Amino acid sequence: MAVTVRTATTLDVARIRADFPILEQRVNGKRVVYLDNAATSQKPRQVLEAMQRVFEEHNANIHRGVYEFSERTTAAFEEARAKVARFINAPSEREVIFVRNATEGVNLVAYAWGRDNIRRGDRIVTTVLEHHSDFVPWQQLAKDVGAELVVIDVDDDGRLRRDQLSAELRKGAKLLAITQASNGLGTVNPVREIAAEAHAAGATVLVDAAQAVPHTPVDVQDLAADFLVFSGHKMLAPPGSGAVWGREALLERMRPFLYGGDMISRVTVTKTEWNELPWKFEAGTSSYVDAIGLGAAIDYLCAVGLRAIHDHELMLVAQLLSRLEAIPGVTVYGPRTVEDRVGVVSFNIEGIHPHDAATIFDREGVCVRAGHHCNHPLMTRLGVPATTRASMYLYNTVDELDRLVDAVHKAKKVFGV
Amino acid sequence: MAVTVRTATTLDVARIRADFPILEQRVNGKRVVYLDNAATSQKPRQVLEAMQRVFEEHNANIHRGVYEFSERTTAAFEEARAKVARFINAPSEREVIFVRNATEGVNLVAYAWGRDNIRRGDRIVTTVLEHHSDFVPWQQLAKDVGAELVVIDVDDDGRLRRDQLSAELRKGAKLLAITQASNGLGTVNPVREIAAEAHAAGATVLVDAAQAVPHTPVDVQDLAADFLVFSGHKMLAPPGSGAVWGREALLERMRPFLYGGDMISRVTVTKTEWNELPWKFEAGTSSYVDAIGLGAAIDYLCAVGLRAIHDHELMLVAQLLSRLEAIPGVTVYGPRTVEDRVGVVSFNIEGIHPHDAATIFDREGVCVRAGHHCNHPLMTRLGVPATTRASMYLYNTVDELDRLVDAVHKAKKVFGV
Amino acid sequence: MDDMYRDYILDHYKNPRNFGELEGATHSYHDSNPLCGDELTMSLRIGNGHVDDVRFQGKGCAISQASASILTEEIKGKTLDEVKAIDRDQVLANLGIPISPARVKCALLSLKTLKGAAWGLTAWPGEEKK
Amino acid sequence: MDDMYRDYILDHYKNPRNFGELEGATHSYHDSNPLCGDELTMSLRIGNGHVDDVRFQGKGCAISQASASILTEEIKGKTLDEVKAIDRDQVLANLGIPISPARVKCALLSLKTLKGAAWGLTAWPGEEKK
Ligand SMILES: Cc1ncc(COP(=O)(O)O)c(C=O)c1O
Ligand SMILES: Cc1ncc(COP(=O)(O)O)c(C=O)c1O
Repeated sequence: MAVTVRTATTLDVARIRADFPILEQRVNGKRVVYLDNAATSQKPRQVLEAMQRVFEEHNANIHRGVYEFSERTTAAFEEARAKVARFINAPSEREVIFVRNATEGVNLVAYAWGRDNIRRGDRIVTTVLEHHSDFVPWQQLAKDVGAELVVIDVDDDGRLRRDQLSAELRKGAKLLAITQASNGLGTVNPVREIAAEAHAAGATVLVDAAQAVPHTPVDVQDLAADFLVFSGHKMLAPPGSGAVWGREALLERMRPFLYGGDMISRVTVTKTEWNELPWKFEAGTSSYVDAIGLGAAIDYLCAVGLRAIHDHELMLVAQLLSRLEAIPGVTVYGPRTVEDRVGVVSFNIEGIHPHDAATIFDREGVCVRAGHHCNHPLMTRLGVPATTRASMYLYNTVDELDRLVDAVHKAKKVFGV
Repeated sequence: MAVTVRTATTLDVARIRADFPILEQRVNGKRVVYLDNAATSQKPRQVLEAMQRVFEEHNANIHRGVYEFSERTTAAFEEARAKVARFINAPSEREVIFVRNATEGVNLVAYAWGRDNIRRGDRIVTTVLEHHSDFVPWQQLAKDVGAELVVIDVDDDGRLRRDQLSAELRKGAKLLAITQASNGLGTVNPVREIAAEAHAAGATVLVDAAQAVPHTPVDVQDLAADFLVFSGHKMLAPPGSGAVWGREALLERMRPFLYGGDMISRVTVTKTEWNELPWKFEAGTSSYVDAIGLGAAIDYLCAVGLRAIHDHELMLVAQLLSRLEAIPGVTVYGPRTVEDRVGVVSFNIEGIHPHDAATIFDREGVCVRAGHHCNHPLMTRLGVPATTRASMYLYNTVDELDRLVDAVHKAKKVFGV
Repeated sequence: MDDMYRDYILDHYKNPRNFGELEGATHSYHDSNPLCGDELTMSLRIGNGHVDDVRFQGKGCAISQASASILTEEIKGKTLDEVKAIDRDQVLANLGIPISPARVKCALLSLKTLKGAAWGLTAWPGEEKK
Repeated sequence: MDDMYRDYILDHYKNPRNFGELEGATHSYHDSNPLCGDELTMSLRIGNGHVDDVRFQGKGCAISQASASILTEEIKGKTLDEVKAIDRDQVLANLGIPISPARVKCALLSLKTLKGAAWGLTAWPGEEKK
C-alpha cells in the first residue's frame, strides 16, 4: 500500500456528508462527531431509500411466490448477492451466503464445517487480535471435541508475531482463524501471505474480514483463503446483513447449519434433500430487505471508491496520531505508523478511566467507544482493562478530529490531570 | 372462540389500509390484491418510520457505547423486547430472545437444548402439519443422536388426530414440537390442552406460533408450553425480526447457541463466562433496527386489537369458503368451518396446476401462493403436489376476495375447465 | 395473460405429443421439480447417433408439460450433436411466450430431463454455476 | 458535564475514604464489572448486628470508585437492617448527579459488592430479574 496522501484527501467529503442525515444531529447542543465506526457505521440516504422502496413498492417473501411482487423482491435480493460476489471478487454467487453478521458467519463455519472436520487432538490456530466472535466459537469447539486452541501473540506494537505463527503452523494445524484487520488496534495482518503459509501446513483458513471489507479492497481470489466473513452494518448497510464467502468445494461437502424452509429441496417423513448452494445455508425467511440494503451500500462504496476511502482513513489516522502524541499523558496502543492499518486509533489518558473519558467526550458531542471492544484477550495482553477507541470512515473530517482532541483536553481539565 | 361476526367487521379497514402505502400499487394495471400474508405481511408507515427514525436520529451499536446515540438505540431495542414480552405475556423480559425468524428460533432450541437433552432412543413427537422449519431440525437431531421421530397424522378435514397424539405421548416422549396454527391449512391446534397432556407424559413442549402470534392473542403463561417461536415479518414487522420465548429455568440451564461478541461477560484464553439472559443467546450485533420495527408493529397491532383482527379474518374466511365452494371444480383443503382456524384457505381448481392458477391470478393483480408451502409431509398426506393458498390479514376486504373469485373464473375460462 | 397461456401452450398441455412409454428405449431419465411437484420422464431410442424415437411421461403445470411436448417434437430424428446444442434459450424461445423468472424452472425441466437421458447431465450448459 | 463529574465525585475518586485493607474483617467480597474492568473488594467488621468498620479496595472509573467511597461513609456504624435497606435508588441519589444508563452498572458495583460481603447476595433487590 505505502500510501503517501497524508494531509489531503481525494474524497469530496462535504458531498458524502450530505448523504448522511444523521451527521446533522446535535448532542448536548453540539453537532455530533461520530467516531465509533468500527462498532457500526451510519447509513446514507441511498441505502435507506433502497430499503424503503422494497417496503412501499413490491414487498413479498422471496423464492416462493409465483407473482410479480415476489419475483421483483427475489430479483433484488439475488442481485444484492451478485453485488457482494463482485465486491469481494468471489468466483461464483453460489459461494456467497447471507447471514445476520460476521458472528453468525463464524458460527456457521464452526458448526457446519468445524464439527465434522476438527477432531480430538487437532490444533486450531488463532490470534490474540481476534474479536470474541472469531475466538469464542473456536475455543468452544476445541473444548467440545478435545482439540487444542493455539493463540498467537502480538509484539509490543500490536503486530502479529509472525515468527510464532510460523513455528506453530509448522507443528501442524487443522484450521487457522485470523482477523484481517484488528478492531482493537487497527493492525492489518498480511492475510494473503499468511494464508499461503497456513495452506502449506495443511490448514484450512478462515478470515474475519469484518474490519477489512468496509475499509479496503478485498479480493477473495487474491487472498486465497477458504472462508471469509463480514458484517454489512459496518459498511453503510443495515444491521441484519452480512455474508460468509466459502470455497464452493468446501461448501458443497458441508452439512447445513440451520434447518427449515427454503434450504431444502424435498422432505419426506424420514429424510430430507438439501437445496443447492447458496440456499442450502439460508434457512427460513432471510433478512432480505437488509440484504438489499447491503447491495445498495456496496453500490455507494463502489461509486466513492474503496481505495480513496482507505487513503482518506489513513490520512485521518496520521492526523490523529500526531495530535494525540502531542498531548502529555496520552498513550496510543498498537502501531504508531499508518502502514498496514485501518482507521482505528486506541488510546488512553493517564488518570482517566476510558469510560469517564467517553462520558466527557459525549457531553462534547463526540462519540467514541470505551471498553474492551469484545477483545478481552487483547486487553489482557496490553495490560489494560479497556481503551478509548476512535474509528474513522469516509464521512469523517480533520475538523472532527480537532473536536475529539478538544474533548481530550476538556477531560484532562475536569480530572485535573 | 366461537366467533359470531361473519359478514360484518369491527375494523375500520379503510383507515388501516391508508397506513399501508404498498396496497395502492398496481400490477398489470390493476390495484394489487395481496393475499399471501402467511408468507409475509406488508408493513404500515408507523413501522417504517420507527426504523427510519433510528437511522436518521440516533443510530449506533447497542449495549456497548457510553454515549447518547448508543444509549438511545439500546433503550429502543430493549423497549422492543419489553413490548414483545408484554404482547405474549411473558413473565420476564429475560425470557425473550431476539432471533432472525421462527426458523432460527427452532434451531436455537434444537442446538442449545436438544443436543444436550435428546439422547439415543428418546422419542420426539411432532405432526404432519408442521412447516419444514419445525420439522427438519427435529428430523436431523433425531438422526444425529439416534432418537425416534414420531409424526402425528391429521384426519381428512386436516385436524390433528388427537387420539393418535395421546396414544403416542402415553408411550413416552422427550419433546413435543407442534404448530399452533398450520400455514398450509389454517387449522388451529388446541395447544393449551395438548401442552398439558404432553407435560403429564414428561415431554418438553415447543410451540411454533409463527402463524398464531400475528393473528390471535397468544399468552405464553396460559399456554404453559416451554418454548414458543415466531417471526416478526409475518406480523407487520420487517424480515430479520423474530423471537424465541423460553422458560427462564430452561434457558438458564442451556448452553449458548451462537458464540461471539455481546453474549459473554468475560473471556480468557482458556475459558469464557456467559452473559446473563437473554443476551447469552444474542451473539454479535443484533438486527436491532428490525427488532425496533417489531416493537412498533406490536404497538400497531395492539392499537387495532388482536381479537378484532382475528374476527375480521374469520369473517373473510367464511366469505371466501362460501364463494369457493360455489365454484364447480374447486376443492378446498382443511377444515370447511371457521372454528379453530386462522385466515388461511388452501384450494385447487381441477385441471389447473396451482402454479398456472397463480400465474393467471397475478395477471389479474391477485397475489396468492402456489406450492407446497414448505410443508411437504402435509402435501403428501393430502395427496397433492401443491395447493393454491389465499391468506388474509387485517387490511384485506371482501371486495378483494371477489377479485380473487373473478380470477378463479378467469383461470377456468383460459384452461377451458 | 393470454400471452402466457396462448392456445399453442394449452394445446400441447392438453394434447401432449409423444406422450407415453417407449418400447425399446435405450436411454431414459426421470427428474422432478420438488418446488412445484412437476414430474417428468424422458425416454429415447438412440441408434447410430440419431434420436430415432422419443416419448415422455409426467404431470405438473402447463408450462412444464407443454415444454416437454414441444421438445420431443423438436428432437425426433435429430443427431445427438444437434440435440446437444439445444440450450435453455432455445427451449424458452420454443414456448413462444415470456416466462417469468419464477416459472423458468418449470419450462426447463424438459431440457434437464432430456440431457439426463442422453448424457447423464443433470444441469444444462451455463447453468451448472450461476 | 460539570454535573456528571462535579467536585464531590472527583474528590471521592481522588481521595477515597475508607480505602485499604481491613484488619479483623469478618466479611469480605470481591466483584467486578467485566464490561468496564472495574474491580471492587468490600471488607466489613460486623459485631452485634452493627457495621463496626468498613474498607474498600479497587480500581476502575471515577463513578465506581466514588460510589464505593461514598457508600462506605454511609454504612459505617449502621445496623445490618439499616444497611440492608439501602437500595439502588439511594446509591444513585447519593452520587448527586444524573447517571446515564450505560454507567449505572459502574455506580452500582459498590452496592453489589456490599451486599455480597454482608449477605452473600450477588444482586440487589429488584435487580435479580429485569
Ligand atoms: C407455521 C410456520 N412455522 C415456521 C415458519 C417459518 O418462518 P420463517 O421463514 O420466518 O422462519 C412459517 C413461515 O412460513 C410458518 O408458517
Ligand atoms: C474484527 C471483528 N470481527 C467480528 C466482529 C463481529 O461483528 P458483528 O457484531 O457484526 O457480528 C467485529 C465487530 O465488532 C469485528 O470488529
